[in-house]
Amino acid sequence: MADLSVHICGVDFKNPIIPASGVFGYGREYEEFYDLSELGGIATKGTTGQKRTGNPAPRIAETPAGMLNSVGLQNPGIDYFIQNELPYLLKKNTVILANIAGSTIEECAEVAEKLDATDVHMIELNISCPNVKQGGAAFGTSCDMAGQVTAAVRKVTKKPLIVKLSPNVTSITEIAKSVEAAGADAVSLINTLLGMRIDIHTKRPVLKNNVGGLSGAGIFPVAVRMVWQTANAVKIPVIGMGGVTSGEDAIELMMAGASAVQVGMAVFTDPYAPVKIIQQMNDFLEENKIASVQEIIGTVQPW
Amino acid sequence: MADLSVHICGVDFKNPIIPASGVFGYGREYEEFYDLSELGGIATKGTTGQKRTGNPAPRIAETPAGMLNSVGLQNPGIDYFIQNELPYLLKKNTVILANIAGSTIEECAEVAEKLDATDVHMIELNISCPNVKQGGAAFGTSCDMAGQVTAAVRKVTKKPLIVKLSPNVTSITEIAKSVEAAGADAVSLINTLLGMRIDIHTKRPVLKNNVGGLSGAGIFPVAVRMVWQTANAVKIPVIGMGGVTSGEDAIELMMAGASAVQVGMAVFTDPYAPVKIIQQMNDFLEENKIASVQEIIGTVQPW
Amino acid sequence: MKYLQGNYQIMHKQALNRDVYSMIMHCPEIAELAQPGQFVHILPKGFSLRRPISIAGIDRKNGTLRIVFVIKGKGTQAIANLNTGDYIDVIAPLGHGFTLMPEAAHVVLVGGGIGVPPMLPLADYYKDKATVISGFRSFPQVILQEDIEASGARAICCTEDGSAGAIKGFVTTPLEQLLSEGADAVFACGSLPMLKAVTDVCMRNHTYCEISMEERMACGVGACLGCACKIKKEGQEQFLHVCKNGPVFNAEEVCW
Amino acid sequence: MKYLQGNYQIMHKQALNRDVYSMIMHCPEIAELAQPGQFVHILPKGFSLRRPISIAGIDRKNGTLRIVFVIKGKGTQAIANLNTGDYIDVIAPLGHGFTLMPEAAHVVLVGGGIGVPPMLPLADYYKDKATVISGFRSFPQVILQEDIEASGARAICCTEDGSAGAIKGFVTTPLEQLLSEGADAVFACGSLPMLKAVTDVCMRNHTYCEISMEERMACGVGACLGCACKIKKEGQEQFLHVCKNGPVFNAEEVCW
Ligand SMILES: Cc1cc2nc3c(=O)[nH]c(=O)nc-3n(C[C@H](O)[C@H](O)[C@H](O)COP(=O)(O)OP(=O)(O)OC[C@H]3O[C@@H](n4cnc5c(N)ncnc54)[C@H](O)[C@@H]3O)c2cc1C
Ligand SMILES: Cc1cc2nc3c(=O)[nH]c(=O)nc-3n(C[C@H](O)[C@H](O)[C@H](O)COP(=O)(O)OP(=O)(O)OC[C@H]3O[C@@H](n4cnc5c(N)ncnc54)[C@H](O)[C@@H]3O)c2cc1C
Ligand SMILES: Cc1cc2nc3c(=O)[nH]c(=O)nc-3n(C[C@H](O)[C@H](O)[C@H](O)COP(=O)(O)O)c2cc1C
Ligand SMILES: Cc1cc2nc3c(=O)[nH]c(=O)nc-3n(C[C@H](O)[C@H](O)[C@H](O)COP(=O)(O)O)c2cc1C
Ligand code: FES
Ligand code: FES
Repeated sequence: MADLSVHICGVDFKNPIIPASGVFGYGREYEEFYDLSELGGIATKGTTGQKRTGNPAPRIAETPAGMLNSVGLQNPGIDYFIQNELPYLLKKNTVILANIAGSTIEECAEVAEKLDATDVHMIELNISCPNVKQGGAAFGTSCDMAGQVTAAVRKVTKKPLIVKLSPNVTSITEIAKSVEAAGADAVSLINTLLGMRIDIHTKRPVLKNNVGGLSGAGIFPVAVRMVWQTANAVKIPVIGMGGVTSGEDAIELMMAGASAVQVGMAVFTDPYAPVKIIQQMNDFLEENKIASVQEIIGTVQPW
Repeated sequence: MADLSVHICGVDFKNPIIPASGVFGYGREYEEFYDLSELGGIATKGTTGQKRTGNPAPRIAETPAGMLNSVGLQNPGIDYFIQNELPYLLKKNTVILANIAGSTIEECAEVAEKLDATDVHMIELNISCPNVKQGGAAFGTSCDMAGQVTAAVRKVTKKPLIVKLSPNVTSITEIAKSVEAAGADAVSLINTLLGMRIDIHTKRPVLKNNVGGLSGAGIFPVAVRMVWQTANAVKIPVIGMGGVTSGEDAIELMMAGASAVQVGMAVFTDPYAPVKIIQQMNDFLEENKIASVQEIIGTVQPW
Repeated sequence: MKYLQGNYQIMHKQALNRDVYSMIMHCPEIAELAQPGQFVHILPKGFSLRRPISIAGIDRKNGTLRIVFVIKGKGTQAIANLNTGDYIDVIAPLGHGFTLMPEAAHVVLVGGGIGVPPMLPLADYYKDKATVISGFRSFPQVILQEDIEASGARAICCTEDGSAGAIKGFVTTPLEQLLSEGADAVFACGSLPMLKAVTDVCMRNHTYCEISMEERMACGVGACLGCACKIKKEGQEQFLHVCKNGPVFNAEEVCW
Repeated sequence: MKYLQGNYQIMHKQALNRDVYSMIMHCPEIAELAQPGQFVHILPKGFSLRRPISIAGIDRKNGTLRIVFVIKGKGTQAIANLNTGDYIDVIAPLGHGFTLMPEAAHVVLVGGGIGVPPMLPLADYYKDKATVISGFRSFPQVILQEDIEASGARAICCTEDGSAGAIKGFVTTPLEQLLSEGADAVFACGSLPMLKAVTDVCMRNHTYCEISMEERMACGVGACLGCACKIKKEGQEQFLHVCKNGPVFNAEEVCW
């Protein structure tokens, strides 16, 4: 057994694999399949100040080697989360990343402040959800706004703060540097690419929201590139994601510079994907006689 | 037989399908398979002022539902193109789009000026090649630069001028509006997304250029979204591309707002892809009793 | 709720007509748990999203489940290409099924087209206490009438053009008739317009009605919130999820 | 250059060892055109890029081509999963093959590992005027020695560990020996280090040498400029393309 543990912002992960925010709910549904303690961590569904109903359906569209979603930030609100979901999750012996979002800087700060008073391990501030009209995406696509919202959240919490970045930008490294300067302890990337599908028989967009977020294997090369660029641009740790479906993919993202890896829609194809990926990473390390997964982080040798 | 003809910037296309720049060379290799006159048009390999050798190999990497390339702008230079390739192409009874690029505004203008003196039908100015370090991509990711290079080329040619846009931007509509204002007669999109793959056994990027352009079915949803957004933002025609592999895909891009469709890497999977796509478009139109393909352009009904 | 993921062998495959296939798979653990109205979430090979298909038969003795599906796109085409002996990747049983009413004297099951198959497990449960109204476009689409009769339920078949079955027209005609004679409940599956019409008839006749809804799904287990469906509970509209809270909903609570 | 795309039937499939497969496909039009050193560009089902595989046998009489390949990744695995009777999607014959020298008295063919198969059509051409040196890591990797002997050529087999063949060590040892005795030309295919070593030996012995190169490909026909290979012609370095100008190049002109 290779040593799979990683350490990010002072938090110990038993392995680097974390189901990504939005695909895993609060973990309950996947407990039917395996013990949540097998996971390095869990990123919870994005939580906002108040309960939100999300976008109308259809919210899901299939695409080649991927999917679009326009769930939006459907969630029961931070108070409900803290009372009814978090205590349960915190018993699961895995790192909990509370993913948060908001339409305004104030909302993000309010949610973070409430979490600061809990035992949650890390806060993942999503400034990149493309499915919320009132500002969500705007935070993630402007250096200035990204910095401001990060600073506001930083002010109200001592928890390790991960800022989750949007790939729908000209320069992800500029945004990353700006949230680093504003006090982020880590960045996670990539969120979904903005995409669209049209049903040619009805001439209607498949998604009721018209556009949605593209995830899945098809975007993996974009994730590798952005993780590599970002890891070279900032000093804080990078958590990588986007299209990971195998242990090899996870290894590749870590070589590109990720300190841990989130697994998103692969969970839909195979609910066991996260635990299989952990096993496959171990197999790769053993075969290549690498004692600890930490040895591979950022080891890509560019030409 | 449905009427497949389209008309863009005063140029008549017998059908909307055009093999994309860079995948079809100057057409000779595909003449072994079919008559080039079956195609709506041909976009030729990007041509620069002087001969260029391109990037070192490996230049190709496979990705899920797509590929990366880092060919760079390998080409024999504009003079050679005009003397040795163009006359041959112009005999083929199809619309020729001369794709051009350059490291400087002056180079782009010089190449365009030389083409202006030929019988080529259209000029496609690529401001988006991600594989050339000296500026190519910078043109495409800044509104200001995109406008400047478009204006400079506009000044030296009366040929219909298509500007080919990069998807690696925060707002493709801003760039589109800026090249429209600078005198572009049409825009084409999308060029490739910037991506990367790493060989985890050697820890080396698969591409010698480290990063490359992602194309193929995986990026199709991004293409649909950008074509839709751009067609709604500008008054000039939009030529769509990015991951088209079937007649249905081409119909979908046209419903999103494209007046014609380019077919890129699908040609590698199946050299007959462009002619099969033309046939499939015809079949769809006939089955749905649509007399002319022009009737479907931009007909998507957003929710 | 308890469900499993596994690769299960196809024991039997049959084409019911040009586009509709019936398959029986050997999955004893799942058959043990399955309830009428639940569904299986099938991964066609090479795809990244699964396809939800209703359970059309539960045989606990033989440890098998049956599904009946129409080829709609590439995913169902890929499933239809599987043959007896092949393995099929499913997560099941999923969702909240139809309410089983052991005390009921007479229930009406209404299926439209490919909505007929999920009525079979209900017919097997209610037997001669059930009347199954099936509606189809035309003769070539008619399926499963012998299976309904074999369950002991009464079968009423309608076709829009009268080319088959006792009734020319929509399922609502015999439904009105039956409800006027009295029924404890109606259970329905079919197209949205049909479900809406059935709900209207039931509400007018003050008959309890449950309907099976469809929505595009990702996870199938209630985690991704993809399959939202607007439901009115205690006067409040909210997004519930077809895969977990449904697919079967109280017809009165659905916001159309 | 003339080439075709089509789906051709596999007439014969054989495992040469755990990872290496031989397949014979019926494609008369292509067999008619094929030359030693050319390749076929195969589309594994479900992939978007084709895989280049050298032609390992040309049988014009029976209208067949042979390929021999090792399972390297997912694409070659998918091809290896095909069976006799299945169809395989190929574009062929592609590329510029080895120079055929009808006047030559003695040529040496050098294959390393999976570089041995492309030597077979040359052995069939040169027959007893050819000596084929094959190099392998160890006994389990040794392939095609009977085929070489059946062609009439002389077969010299080397293994690095001496576990099989007449020679323990690298192909360059017998090659030095043969060249010192005189040969009109050397044709080689194998790993880059092997090709480099063979080229060095040939240049030192002033023997004309052609080598078959590999590069990652997209189109396979010379259109996309993907498979660049640096070649020095008349003192000038330039990027030529493995799929069109090669895969066979004059060894002296290759820039390593
Ligand atoms: C709870 C439930 C039970 C169902 N039971 C049956 C059944 O018993 N028999 C049967 O034939 N069909 C049933 N369906 C519909 C079936 O899921 C779709 O026909 C199927 O997913 C289409 O997949 P495709 O790849 O062939 O079509 P495509 O149109 O290519 O599918 C593209 C995407 O859209 C989704 N999709 C398309 N249509 C539907 C739909 N109507 N509902 C949900 N997702 C859809 C697909 O799952 C896929 O993700 C059921 C749907 C639901 C939600
Ligand atoms: C002209 C030519 C002739 C060849 N002849 C043979 C032969 O006769 N027998 C044989 O076993 N192999 C041969 N090869 C190598 C063979 O093409 C690769 O082993 C194969 O493409 C690997 O595909 P994969 O999907 O299994 O591996 P993966 O590593 O999963 O492939 C990923 C991508 O890299 C490409 N790739 C990987 N390795 C190579 C390589 N060495 N050369 C070119 N592309 C590569 C693949 O085509 C694919 O696009 C030849 C290569 C060339 C260029
Ligand atoms: C259905 C769905 C819902 C998502 N919801 C959220 C969310 O609430 N907050 C967030 O930060 N990211 C959300 N994401 C984005 C994922 O966390 C992840 O960044 C993205 O899907 C890319 O990873 P993948 O390709 O592995 O899926 C969601 C993704 C999906 C598919
Ligand atoms: C090998 C290769 C070379 C390319 N070269 C050029 C080029 O020279 N100029 C250009 O404008 N686009 C070039 N492109 C981009 C394509 O024209 C097209 O915009 C892109 O591939 C997306 O379409 P696709 O997904 O259908 O391939 C190239 C693409 C590929 C795959
Ligand atoms: S499909 Fe994920 S919640 Fe229903
Ligand atoms: S692979 Fe396209 S030029 Fe060789």
